[in-house]
Amino acid sequence: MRRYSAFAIAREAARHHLGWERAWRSPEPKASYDVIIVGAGGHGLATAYYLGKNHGIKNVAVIEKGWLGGGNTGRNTTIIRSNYLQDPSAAIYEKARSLYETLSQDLNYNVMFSPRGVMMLAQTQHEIRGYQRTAHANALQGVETEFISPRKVKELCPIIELKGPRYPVLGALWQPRGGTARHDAVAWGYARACSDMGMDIIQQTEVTGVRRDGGKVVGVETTKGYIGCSKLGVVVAGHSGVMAERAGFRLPIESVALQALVSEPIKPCMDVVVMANTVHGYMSQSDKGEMVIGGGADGYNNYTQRGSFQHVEETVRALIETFPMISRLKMLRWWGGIVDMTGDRSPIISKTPVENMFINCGWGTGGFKAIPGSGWAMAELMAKGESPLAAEFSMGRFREGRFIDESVAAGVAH
Amino acid sequence: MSDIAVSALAGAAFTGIVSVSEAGLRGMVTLKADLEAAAVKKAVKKLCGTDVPAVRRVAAGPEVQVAWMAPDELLILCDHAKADAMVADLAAALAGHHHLAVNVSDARAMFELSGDAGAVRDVLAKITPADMRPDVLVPGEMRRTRIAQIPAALWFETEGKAFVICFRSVAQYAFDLLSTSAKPGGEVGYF
Amino acid sequence: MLLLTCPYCGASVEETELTPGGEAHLKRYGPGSTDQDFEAYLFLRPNKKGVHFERWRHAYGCGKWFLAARDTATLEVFGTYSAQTTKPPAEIIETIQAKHPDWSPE
Amino acid sequence: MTTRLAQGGLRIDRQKQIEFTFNGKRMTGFEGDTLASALLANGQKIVGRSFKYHRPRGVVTSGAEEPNALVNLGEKGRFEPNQRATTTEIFDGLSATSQNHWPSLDWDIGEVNALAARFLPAGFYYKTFIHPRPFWKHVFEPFIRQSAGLGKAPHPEDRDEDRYEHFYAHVDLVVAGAGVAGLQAALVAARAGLQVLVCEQAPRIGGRLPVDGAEIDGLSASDWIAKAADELSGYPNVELRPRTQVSGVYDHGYVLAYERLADHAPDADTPRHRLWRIRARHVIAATGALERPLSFPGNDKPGVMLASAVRDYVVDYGVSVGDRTVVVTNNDDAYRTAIAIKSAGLDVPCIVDARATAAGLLVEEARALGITVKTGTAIAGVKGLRGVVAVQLCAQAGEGSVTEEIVCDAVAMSGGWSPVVHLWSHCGGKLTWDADQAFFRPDHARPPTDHNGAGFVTCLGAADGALQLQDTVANADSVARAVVAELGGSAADAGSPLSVAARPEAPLEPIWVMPQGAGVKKRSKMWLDFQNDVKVSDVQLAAREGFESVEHTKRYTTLGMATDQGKLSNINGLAILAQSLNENIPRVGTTTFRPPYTPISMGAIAGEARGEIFQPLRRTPIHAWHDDQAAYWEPVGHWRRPYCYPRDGESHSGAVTREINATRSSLGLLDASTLGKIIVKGPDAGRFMDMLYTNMMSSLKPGRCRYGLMCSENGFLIDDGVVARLDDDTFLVHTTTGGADRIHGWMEDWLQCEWWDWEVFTVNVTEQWAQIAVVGPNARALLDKLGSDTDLSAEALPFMAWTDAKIGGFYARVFRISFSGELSFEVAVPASQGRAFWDALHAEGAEFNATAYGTEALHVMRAEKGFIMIGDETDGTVIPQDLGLHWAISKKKEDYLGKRAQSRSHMTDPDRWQLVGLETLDGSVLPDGSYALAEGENANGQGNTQGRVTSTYYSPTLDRGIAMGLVLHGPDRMGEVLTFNTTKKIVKGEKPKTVKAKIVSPVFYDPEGEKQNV
Ligand SMILES: Cc1cc2nc3c(=O)[nH]c(=O)nc-3n(C[C@H](O)[C@H](O)[C@H](O)COP(=O)(O)OP(=O)(O)OC[C@H]3O[C@@H](n4cnc5c(N)ncnc54)[C@H](O)[C@@H]3O)c2cc1C
Ligand SMILES: NC(=O)c1ccc[n+]([C@@H]2O[C@H](COP(=O)([O-])OP(=O)(O)OC[C@H]3O[C@@H](n4cnc5c(N)ncnc54)[C@H](O)[C@@H]3O)[C@@H](O)[C@H]2O)c1
Ligand SMILES: Cc1cc2nc3c(=O)[nH]c(=O)nc-3n(C[C@H](O)[C@H](O)[C@H](O)COP(=O)(O)O)c2cc1C
Ligand SMILES: [Zn+2]
Repeated sequence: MRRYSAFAIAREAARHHLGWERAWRSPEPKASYDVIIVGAGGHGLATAYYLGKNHGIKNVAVIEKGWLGGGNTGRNTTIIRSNYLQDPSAAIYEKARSLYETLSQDLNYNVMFSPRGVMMLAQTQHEIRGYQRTAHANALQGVETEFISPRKVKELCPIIELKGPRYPVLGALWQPRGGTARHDAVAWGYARACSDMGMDIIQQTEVTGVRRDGGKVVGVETTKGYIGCSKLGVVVAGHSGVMAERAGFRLPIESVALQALVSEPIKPCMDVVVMANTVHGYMSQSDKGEMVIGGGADGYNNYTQRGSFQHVEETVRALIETFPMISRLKMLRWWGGIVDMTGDRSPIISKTPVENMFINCGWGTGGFKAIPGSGWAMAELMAKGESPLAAEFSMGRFREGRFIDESVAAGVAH
Repeated sequence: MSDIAVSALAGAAFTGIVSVSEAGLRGMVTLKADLEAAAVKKAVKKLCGTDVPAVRRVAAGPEVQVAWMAPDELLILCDHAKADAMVADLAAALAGHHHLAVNVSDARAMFELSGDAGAVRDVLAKITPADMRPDVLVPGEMRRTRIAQIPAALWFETEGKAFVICFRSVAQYAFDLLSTSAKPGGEVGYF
Repeated sequence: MLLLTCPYCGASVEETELTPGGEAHLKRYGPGSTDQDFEAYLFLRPNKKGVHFERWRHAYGCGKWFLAARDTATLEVFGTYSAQTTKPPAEIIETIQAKHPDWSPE
Repeated sequence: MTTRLAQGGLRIDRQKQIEFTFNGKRMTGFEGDTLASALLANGQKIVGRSFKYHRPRGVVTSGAEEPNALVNLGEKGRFEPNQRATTTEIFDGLSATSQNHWPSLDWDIGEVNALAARFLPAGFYYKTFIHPRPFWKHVFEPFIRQSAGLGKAPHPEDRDEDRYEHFYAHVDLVVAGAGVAGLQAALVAARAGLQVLVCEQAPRIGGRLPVDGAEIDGLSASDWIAKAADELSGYPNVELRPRTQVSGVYDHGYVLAYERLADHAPDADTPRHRLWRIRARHVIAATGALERPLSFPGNDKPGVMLASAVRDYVVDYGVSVGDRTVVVTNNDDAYRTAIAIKSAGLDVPCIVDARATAAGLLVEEARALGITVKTGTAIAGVKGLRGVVAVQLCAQAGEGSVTEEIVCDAVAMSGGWSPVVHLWSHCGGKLTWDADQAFFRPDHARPPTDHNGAGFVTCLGAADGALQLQDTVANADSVARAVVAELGGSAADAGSPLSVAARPEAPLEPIWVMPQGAGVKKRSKMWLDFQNDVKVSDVQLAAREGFESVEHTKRYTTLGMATDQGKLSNINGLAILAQSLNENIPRVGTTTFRPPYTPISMGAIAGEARGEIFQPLRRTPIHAWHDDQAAYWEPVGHWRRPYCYPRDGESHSGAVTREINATRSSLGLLDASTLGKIIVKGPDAGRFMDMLYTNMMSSLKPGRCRYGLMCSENGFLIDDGVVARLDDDTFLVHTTTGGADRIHGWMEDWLQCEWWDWEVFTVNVTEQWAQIAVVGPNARALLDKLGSDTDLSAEALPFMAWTDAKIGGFYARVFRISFSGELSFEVAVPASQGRAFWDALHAEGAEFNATAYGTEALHVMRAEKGFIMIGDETDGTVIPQDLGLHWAISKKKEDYLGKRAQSRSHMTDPDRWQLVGLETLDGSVLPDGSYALAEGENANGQGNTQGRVTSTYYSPTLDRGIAMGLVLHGPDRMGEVLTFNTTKKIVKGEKPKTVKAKIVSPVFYDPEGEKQNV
């Protein structure tokens, strides 16, 4: 792989950029692989990447029914933070966040990780207590976070209306090294690196079945025919239920639409990410200038990538209350994604009832931030059969009643 | 001591595209029972002077109105001072018959909208997803729905005269909402 | 934005007047049931891409729960019916099969 | 030079002059002008700067598809960035400034980007700015952000001065677009008696017809339109709304339309925007077609415009875009522009027609007017920096060697037309590629489907690919009849088809690059996306690098992601992509069409919900009194409860302390009206209550109260409260403030969906009652003083009993329950008398120093007493067993909601943390939510813990900090001292600060209950 750099660009400029090579190959599938990953979203590609990088497993295919990165990875509001309450969550999200810090260098691809800071506004006494609890937990979890005063909030984000009137801002939980990244670039950077390791990324190919032999996975049926494998990792987010059915089991997951929207681009006016959970809205500004806004999830099962208007209405209403200056901005585009919601709203990284078949799903509304950590843990689980980061996220927890509930500290999952 | 009883907004009023006014205290009794049961039909007839209304209808007796709320629920509208008596009478009339009758007068607020027939529908259509077409929500039919962010029951007594019932705690919100919706300059001229 | 007909009011109402209630026809498992059955009852869902039976409450209306048969891939609604049933009624099944001949209830 | 012509201009009223400013410069226009036409009339050629290279940009279209002419509009509370000049009607006092440049529109530093363009190809930023690491955040990103973005951000402290509203409409048919097709469709539907809502985004109906002209039913274009409008206005079943854009089509026939009421008249006292939320049985998209640019080198220079736009400016606005305009085209329609220009007395040096031959009536007419037509010809380059001064011609077939140079100051280009299929596609309608006419049109076999599984959107007229007027009209008429028939209207009454006299046109020839053989140098000067600066070479680069999916290309190059959403650029772009991949266009496909059709204001989306009515605020009957006392509010759900009542100069904690001391020493009053109250009645009520609560409720005697716990089916505590048995088959359930509606819904859920054969009715009577807690040693004294018709003595009404009573003349229900540990009566009176009763209590209570207390005093007092609080001790992960509430969990019942769940391995785990009391050794107050440290770290390197604080307060009664918490094996470790962390922020190298606390009983005050039982 020819490395990217300013010099490379200068060199190419001289020949009108005719010399750039493909970012990733698009090969025909081989008869079989050591490992097949289903789903070329961030989590699937990261899993493949760390299988190769950390465990030397490179005879890997990543099979994608559409275009790589076109799932939720390609349609999320890119908030990255790790100040979660529960130990297992904080561990994997912080692992991910710290990997993001150096991801551009690791991948030689600028994923534009921007640790501009994330704040979650406290607008009720209950939220204050919840966030102070989180802050205490984070201190022990090694996550840098802090409960800040309204004054500091206004300093960091001048466009906020502190006085409410309905819900005055009483403080905020602030993670200075949280931020955003260029979502597409994360998928592309991993894909390029995987391809460079000799892995096959096979797009426009749907996995339609899981072939088993005595409870053991031996390969997958696809729209391009049968492909063998000794281990299978299913990382298909919203379609996890569909894939589980094809493998003969059920998951504690329901797929619903989650929406987002962007305003027309304007000059920089917001340097941090703000989440206002009392009124249900969050916003940040992309490098291109749009205000990136996340809406709520629908309450009904849906595979259409279109959501219901009232969630957008509620979100925009909430954000105008929080950031009155957006009232005269315009919504440019509005879309949805299919998110995989588990029974406790926490992810699953787990073995499955089918031997040698692993699943990574349930990231729901908040898995973009987890991509590197999740890939790291999933790869370790698939390579070694266990991973400390993944241990608590096994499917078994639902049977034992051992939940990982993040909603408790007035937190949301994004 | 109903003399010291006050409604949520003490009759607040606003006039814009249409006039909006809080209708003051109104007696309201929720009756839950099997509406098919003869005993219930009889009791309603006797105490309200009207038959059990058909689905979504409001039946008007001499002093009392009876609104269909659900397959097993009626709302009886009467004089505020007579609500407790109404409950007692129902209890007596339905003794031994499974039912629940309770005074909910003070849990509610009621508003009257009056003015040009079309304008009243316009004002409501700004805040409710319910179909306000005159041939759909005909006078005498009650629609339980939402106005903006709160539950409400709407019905037209006649064209140009509508009532809105909501919970007492949000009476101020409902009033502000209706007034905003009726604010001059916001004429729609659709209905 | 979904539009469903409440079988009790007979009114066709929009999603914002309803609250969704998840999978329909779940069999409750109480004390004495196995861990498997209990887990399945509380958590494991078919989560079908296609025909789906679900619960809705006419929360802003008559307050009644009702059930709907809906296609989660097209959002087509095959019908709504009483919540006091343990399985989809025959006419609903017919309607579905008219559209999807190869479909059959589990 | 662009200028106003001496006469002409269908839309403008030359009698009505209007003054406005652009970049501070005073200009004038006429009523009917758009800001774009007025700017052109004032000779303003450059109106903005492009996004990436900051290239000078001029007006390129005359409508919603405009990518270039975006301005900052208005000031202060009326300021708005990125306003499209081509759809902004001017009004007196309008002030606009151009965007995305520094220091000025004409001299923009950012233009260096243009010089460096060669080093800034698509996606360059992914390939660089990688080292050194901190530079991205601190150097590169700020720079990129500054040069990106378009309009100015509104000032943080400015507040929108306008109001907005919604409107719900239910109709048979929505017709989007009132061009000839839409009007004809509306007429057909109206005559057939359907309820029709016609939405036209423009201020004027008629679409392209008035400008293009034609004879319909023997009438001139304008006359026919007037006649149609007149007939429509006669139908009660038809509503026609100008300035109303159908902005999105959604599932189940949901349609959003965006009505701009006041943008053109800001001083009118009307809402600025009205968002229509429509339920339609069917949607007709008569949205027309949009003209495409041609990709020739320099096609982005100010002065290069769409041919239809040039025509519109001349005919509609009487504006000339240049004295000498070269028309370049691959189709006949553009000849109309040449003819229009010529007829306006302006010069057309030549028509550059890429087609090998040009014949047909329009061509003849142009030639007859003396216009030279150069066929097989292309534009090889455009001369001029800030505007066109000449074009260089070449053979379309070749690589672009210049054959001649033509002096001109404007270029009118037409690459053909694309039907506006957005509304068809929003909800999943599929498209098919029409190779002859070179555009995507609706695939009638695959429409978007509604709740019945039936197609519910139909495109007609140009939107259906019927471009030439006679086809447009025929298509509109027949398709409309079919739709009407489907909707049950009678096509018989639909009136007779229209007769059109129009001139047939020769087919166009698809031209994607001009000249066909252009080398990379030229291709890097051919603009596809004028706003985002995406060029032919960029799309080809994306293809080369493997971004083969059109969705990848879009995201890699940002093609079509600008504020115009690629209305001009997408088709050209994907044609180029297809070429580079040797794919055919339909296989490459389009990107996803998403609403809104054009951007809509956030204000309109929020509608009326701002300020006071942002959200409902629930008020108790006593709310106003709290307000008068300047209560410090605490939001609880949509309620607002007094947290405390600070007096002048009093701190919140000071107030809380005073309230507690007054209550414990004499008398406190609490407005507890928000507590949930639900009546549960019926033969099976007892049985039902036993399922709802963990403890036995069926055994409760009428007249008595019992505290109970509710769990979710998943085992976790969800609510608690006191149950009173009213009579044999009636219970009154008290829930938490937040719980009332939730728990009532929960009850109905079980009754309707699981135990529907049980005879139980429930009613939520929360708001029927004002409930007031009369608390403290003098509580009974006060009630006695008010006078009660019922004996309230300890004997007659012992702790945990209730009775009806008449107190001070108020009909009341009195509960002997206590959440504070004091002698306490909770008295419920009808809400309508709540305020009066509250006032009476204060009046009579004065001698006892009756003191109103708020939620914080309530919380402290319950904590002193060791009572748990839902939301503090519980957080959704806590089961009653964790809280030492075994006494409230019936062993006798074989079932209750949550029982099965509580037998799962993790819930019976003896290592679950248990509730205890905590006392710091130094008397200080433990920090909220702090954790008890344990030895070592877990597998992920996180510090181990053995417990946490669930609630913690300063107790005025004990004058020290008290707390409750969940601790590993807590109850067995009384007296043990734990270490809690007090730092909420980790500082590298620093070890967390801590405080020591002893494990004690959670009951800090009056453990024997001597005070409450008196
Ligand atoms: C609107 C929205 C906003 C969000 N905001 C945030 C945020 O701010 N921060 C955050 O951290 N997270 C956020 N999320 C969540 C985040 O986007 C997801 O958790 C994350 O992207 C999931 O990545 P993934 O790789 O698991 O799934 P995806 O990116 O969806 O990848 C799954 C892939 O599997 C493919 N696939 C499915 N079935 C098959 C099959 N049978 N065969 C082959 N391929 C198949 C799909 O095509 C898809 O490409 C948001 C999500 C949405 C929708
Ligand atoms: N000869 C050609 O090559 C050619 C090409 C294109 C168009 N035309 C001419 O264009 C006309 C086509 O007639 P038509 O009625 O189909 O299209 P039209 O362009 O005349 O009218 C479409 C109307 O829809 C409105 N509109 C578009 N999107 C909208 C939305 N989302 N909401 C509300 N309004 C919206 C537009 O403002 C316009 O008024 C004919 O006069 C035809 O001759 C000719
Ligand atoms: C962070 C972020 C920023 C975006 N910014 C833009 C934008 O500036 N312009 C645009 O047209 N779309 C923007 N989009 C939306 C995408 O165009 C697209 O709608 C989204 O990725 C979903 O894909 P789909 O609409 O093709 O289904 C953005 C999306 C994300 C996640
Ligand atoms: Zn109903």
